[in-house]
Amino acid sequence: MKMIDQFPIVQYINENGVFTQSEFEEEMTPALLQQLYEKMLRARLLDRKCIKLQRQGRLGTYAPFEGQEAAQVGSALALEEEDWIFPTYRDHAATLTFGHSMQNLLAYWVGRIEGSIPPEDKNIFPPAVPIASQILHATGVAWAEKKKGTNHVSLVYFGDGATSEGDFHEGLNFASVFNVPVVFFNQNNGYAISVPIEKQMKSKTIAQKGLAYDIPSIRIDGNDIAAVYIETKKAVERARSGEGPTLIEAVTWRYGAHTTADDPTRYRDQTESDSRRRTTDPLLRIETYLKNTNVWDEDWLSKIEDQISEEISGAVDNMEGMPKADIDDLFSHIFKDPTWQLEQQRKHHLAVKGGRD
Amino acid sequence: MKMIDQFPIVQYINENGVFTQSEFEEEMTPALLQQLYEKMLRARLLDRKCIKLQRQGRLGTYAPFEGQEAAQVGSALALEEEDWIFPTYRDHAATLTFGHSMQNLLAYWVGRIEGSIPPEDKNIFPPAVPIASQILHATGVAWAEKKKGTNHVSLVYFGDGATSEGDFHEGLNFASVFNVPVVFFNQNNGYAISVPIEKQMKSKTIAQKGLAYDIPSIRIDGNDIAAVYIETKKAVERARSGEGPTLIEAVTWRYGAHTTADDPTRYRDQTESDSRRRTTDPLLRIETYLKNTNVWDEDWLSKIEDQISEEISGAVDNMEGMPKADIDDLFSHIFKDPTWQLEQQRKHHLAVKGGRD
Amino acid sequence: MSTSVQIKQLTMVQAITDGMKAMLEEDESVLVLGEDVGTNGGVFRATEGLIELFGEERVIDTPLAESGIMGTSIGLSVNGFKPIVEMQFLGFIYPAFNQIMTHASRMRQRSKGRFTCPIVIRAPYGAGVKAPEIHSDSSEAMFTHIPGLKVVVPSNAYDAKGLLIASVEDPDPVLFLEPMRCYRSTKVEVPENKYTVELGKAEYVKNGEDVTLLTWGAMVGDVMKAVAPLEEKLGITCDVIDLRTLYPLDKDTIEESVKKTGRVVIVHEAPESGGLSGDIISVINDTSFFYLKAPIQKVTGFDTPVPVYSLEQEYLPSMEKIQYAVKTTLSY
Amino acid sequence: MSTSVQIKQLTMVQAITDGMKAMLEEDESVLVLGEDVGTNGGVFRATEGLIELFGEERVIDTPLAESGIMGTSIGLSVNGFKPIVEMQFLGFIYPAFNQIMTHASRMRQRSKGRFTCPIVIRAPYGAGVKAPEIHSDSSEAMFTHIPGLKVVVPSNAYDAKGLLIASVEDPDPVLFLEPMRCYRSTKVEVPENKYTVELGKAEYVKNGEDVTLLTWGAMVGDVMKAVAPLEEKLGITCDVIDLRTLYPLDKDTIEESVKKTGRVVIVHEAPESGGLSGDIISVINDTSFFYLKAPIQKVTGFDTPVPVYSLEQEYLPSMEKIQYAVKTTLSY
Ligand SMILES: Cc1ncc(C[n+]2csc(CCOP(=O)(O)OP(=O)(O)O)c2C)c(N)n1
Ligand SMILES: Cc1ncc(C[n+]2csc(CCOP(=O)(O)OP(=O)(O)O)c2C)c(N)n1
Ligand SMILES: [Mg+2]
Ligand SMILES: [Mg+2]
Repeated sequence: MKMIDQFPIVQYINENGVFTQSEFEEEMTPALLQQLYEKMLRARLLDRKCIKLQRQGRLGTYAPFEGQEAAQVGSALALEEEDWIFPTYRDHAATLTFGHSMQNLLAYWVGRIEGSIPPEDKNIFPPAVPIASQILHATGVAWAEKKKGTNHVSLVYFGDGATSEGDFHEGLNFASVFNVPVVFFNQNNGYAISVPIEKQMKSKTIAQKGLAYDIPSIRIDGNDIAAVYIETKKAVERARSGEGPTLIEAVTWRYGAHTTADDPTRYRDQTESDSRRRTTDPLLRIETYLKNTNVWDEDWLSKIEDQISEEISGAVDNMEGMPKADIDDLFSHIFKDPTWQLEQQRKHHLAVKGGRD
Repeated sequence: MKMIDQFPIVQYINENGVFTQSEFEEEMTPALLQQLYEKMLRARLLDRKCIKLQRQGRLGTYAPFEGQEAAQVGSALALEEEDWIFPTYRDHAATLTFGHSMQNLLAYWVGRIEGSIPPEDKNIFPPAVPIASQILHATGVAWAEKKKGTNHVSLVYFGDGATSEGDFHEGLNFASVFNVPVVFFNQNNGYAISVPIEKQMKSKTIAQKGLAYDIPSIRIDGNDIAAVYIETKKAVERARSGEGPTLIEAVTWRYGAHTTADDPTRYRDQTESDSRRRTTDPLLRIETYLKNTNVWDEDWLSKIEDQISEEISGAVDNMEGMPKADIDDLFSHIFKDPTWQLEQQRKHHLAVKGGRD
Repeated sequence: MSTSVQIKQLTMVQAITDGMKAMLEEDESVLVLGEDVGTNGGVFRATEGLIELFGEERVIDTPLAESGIMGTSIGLSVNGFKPIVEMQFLGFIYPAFNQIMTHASRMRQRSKGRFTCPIVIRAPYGAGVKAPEIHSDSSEAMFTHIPGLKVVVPSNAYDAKGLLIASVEDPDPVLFLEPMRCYRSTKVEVPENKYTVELGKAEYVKNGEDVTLLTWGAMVGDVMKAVAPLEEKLGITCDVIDLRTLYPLDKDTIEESVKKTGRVVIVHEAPESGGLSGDIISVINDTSFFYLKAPIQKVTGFDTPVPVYSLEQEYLPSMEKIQYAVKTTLSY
Repeated sequence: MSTSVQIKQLTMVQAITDGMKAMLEEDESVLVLGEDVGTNGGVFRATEGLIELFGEERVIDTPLAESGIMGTSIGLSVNGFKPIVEMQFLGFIYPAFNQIMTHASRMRQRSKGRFTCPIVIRAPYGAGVKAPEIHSDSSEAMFTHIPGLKVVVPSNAYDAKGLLIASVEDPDPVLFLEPMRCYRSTKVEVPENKYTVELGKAEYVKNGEDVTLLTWGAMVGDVMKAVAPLEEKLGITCDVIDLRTLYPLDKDTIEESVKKTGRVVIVHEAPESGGLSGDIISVINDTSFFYLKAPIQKVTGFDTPVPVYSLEQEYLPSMEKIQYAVKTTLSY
């Protein structure tokens, strides 16, 4: 059997808004789907706002995720309070949903350390910038939970490109060998910057890479939040109950540029993004389903849109109102106790600056 | 189907010296098997000599391979003159068979650079010491052959432990993506120093790791030189004809210590080695087959033993008669043209040494 | 047809493209490899247009794996090719560290010259362009400590092309660092033909009598700006030396200038401890100890990672600090 | 029962085992991880007996993957554990370079202390034991250039145990380098109880007036041997200082001694360029410039990889070179 047939894309709600795996329709109540829709919308509107802010020079380079909301929101919601998530630079929908502060999230993109710091009770790692390196951190953190005898798990995000790095391989092997409660959540958006997946790997699926480690893998429609939510829950439960890691390949699409510094028209036909908006969009799918089931409500939509817009402008205001970055942050958190070099450099720095600022 | 059933161990001649894949019996003529036996014996006697020399203080730490002769000799003989091999520190049977100088091979273990330098017309890389790093070199060299339009191939040796390193993963992926003519020849001897394969990976086979890259894989009896020789030839031919990489898992056993600095009784029951000598030994198997087919000849054996012993003592003499290591070698091959630092350091070194030596 | 050399006004990044183009044209064994270097022309457009001209057999989009890129390039280089490898940012070179440190740089020695690795590793580096975190490392000193590797940093478009071509022609591995701040900051005249700027040679950017300033890359411009008012208002004249090659350092030029001025300021953006200033001071100690009139002053980054960009201007050597250092060295 | 401290005669490697044992006993969060550290007790027997005492949940044989070991240890350390990681040889740490350089060392800064990595990375290092090639690297200076990482090197069994315990108790990542040449060269008295030797403090191994010798690790013994005849026959008296911690350097001790003697010899086995001598000279330049009577002398490895062992004695700082350097500094 071909690999691609061994790992069919699991879907719960199809493009026409029809529930195709009816045994889960009960769990995925309209109320829950509305809630998921709202979370996705919140993420999407924030993403769009960030691009606008970047264009206005109010944010630095920004990595948008529009199109990937179902993958991120659905997986983040499958976790419990005390679990851990390990985002990349593109996983704001996930971190936001898991409880990161919107203000801090924005602050990340104006080069503020605060951007990497989650609320006290949220186990959110600083976004990983070097590709795939966080896969090992997630494995280590989950291993620690196992050693402590808790039942908390890690969920780590990474892209299709990340699967080429050695750390992906080492992370999956460690997790497999030590039977660690971690969920490897791959967002296969078909591109690593400009490099299409066909140049990244010859294999037709990412899920099949789990076979190397005897890690159960599944390939899901990453734009179908029902599939994402339920399949991630299953993986999380496997982990939580001591059955070890799972690899999830969520097939999705990033409509826009890799970052605001990138021009996707150089390497792909953007009409594909346009047509995907009309066909496979994760929000549209829920909208269609809710319409099909007569739960969709335009008033509700405009109400939540307003709420979200308000929340976003508040967060932007707060972010922009943050006191200037503190020079002490340069020196104070290198070691618990600064070395003499740091003390001396700090003193010299302030002395030379004098009253300058 | 379980992975272990998907990758059964392919055997041609079984432990009772019976050819089980009769279609290849014609190719594996008694004359050829005698030749293979001789090469294995040559390697084995050299290996034993090295251990003796090490005990006498005439070699430094040495990495023995006894038990792995079929895997190394059979695979090396499957190559053509202009192909490339990439050995580790343990693959002397392979390099010797492929044409490395016995004297230089010995010189490696007295810390001589000459040890890493093959005869002019032999494409043998310096032994890889950092585990798995050579997998990428082999892929790059083979890629170069492909770019040049030749039909030469690379064959790279690595152990079961090496499969855990990121470079293993990156090498297989590059080879797969660029369809490079390289054979990944794994010697699974069940241990990485003291770490048994069950702690190295959860997967029951190494062959299955090829599935991650859509690289055809095969699991063979690494102590059956007929299987090794023919299956490696097939992989080499695949590579040569442009069909890309193959992963071969040759299941074998190292009777002795990891190196002469290692004590295997600390981590495994050495009686397993004893019983394997009587059952799965690669030389014994050919001996039994040749006896079964009435080709075995004790006179021939003692003749080749004598020849080999003589060759080995000659090589040892030559190695021990080598002029002292040249201080110039310290400075002369860092860059094509030494930098001023190297010139200055050399001058200073010789000046301070004065007439000392 | 006249033999006069055609001149173009180019940014540094254009000059680098030009240099690669010249070598790809001249030498069939030259390859360009890296993440996004093909169709996309590189995230900084340094390889723009090359895949169209030379095809995807020579300008190669690789999988996202730095050790893989470096390790296969070692194989390619041993077997007849001259890879120009792009590391997307210097901050992402570390997964390839083992391949550089243990293999590329040692291959010649380990085989007494039988196998060699003529590889150029290009990497954008340095802070000051508001890049996201981890994109602004300045870890050049780690690489100058790798025996068998040369390290080159241009400060302007002319040098960039000439040094790059010299690096490709060099028979040994070269790390070629490209200060992001200089990529598009200015255009200068760059000959259209092929030319080289010799590795291992520093350049006097300006001459003076009182203080020697040693620096490289993006700091060269900063130093020039910083010394201008000192010169105009205070009559302090400076040698400003662009080291250009960080290994091997140009000992002779350093010695010559230090012997003249007796006063030295070293400016770099890497952390002070372990930074290249140590090596430079060491060279001055060896060559010109008795000529020094004052302790050598350093204007460097702190012993901290390059911070996120809200703080990067605090981290980078400032005009004030450079001027302060010049004045300090003159106060003795 | 008396309160007197039990003393044992231990080799350095035994003292290291002892230190790990003490911490494993005291603190449940301490783990030992690495290749062959469990059943085999480590290739140098540094972890001998620990798995029997503490079980395989705390003394862990890992797969053969340095980045994996380091990366998962980052996760373990952020989530409450204190991993003592063994890199089998310093020459095999480079695959973990990215995890050390980008993550372990920056975690505290990137999260303003919210997440921290109290990890000790142990690694045997240095030449002189006829190890196979690539096993003898002395690349400590690369790590002193990683902000957020401390680097420690003991030269004797007593310090080894005390520094190791201090490293485990340190709230930040520490690279703990173990000179292979010292592992079994001698036994010294080591208290059986737990004690610490403070990080960041150098030690006077002997006191003198004429020259300051700065060194660490296996070179300490060599330096002591080299200065003995100078002292006896020529009456040259020396301060011999064992730096012990390479980051942060003990500026005060260096300054104190240099101000007294005015003459300095630095001895290390890493290549000269990029070696720690640069940093040390830089510190002396900053603190004691006007006290120097002669250029600082360096006895170091060459700008070459550590060679195969037939040449390693040529590569290593020799007695003659140390003596030559001492005499040279006195010739001014
Ligand atoms: C080690 C490393 N190499 C290169 C980069 C530069 N880079 C940033 S994102 C990216 C592509 C990542 O692709 P993928 O993993 O598919 O994630 P996506 O951006 O598509 O979400 C690259 C090459 C990096 N951040 N880290
Ligand atoms: C990167 C790296 N890490 C660690 C080592 C130390 N080491 C040498 S051999 C070895 C085990 C290798 O096991 P395997 O790959 O199975 O090969 P084998 O020795 O069994 O032939 C280890 C850990 C090394 N040489 N390189
Ligand atoms: Mg992607
Ligand atoms: Mg093995």
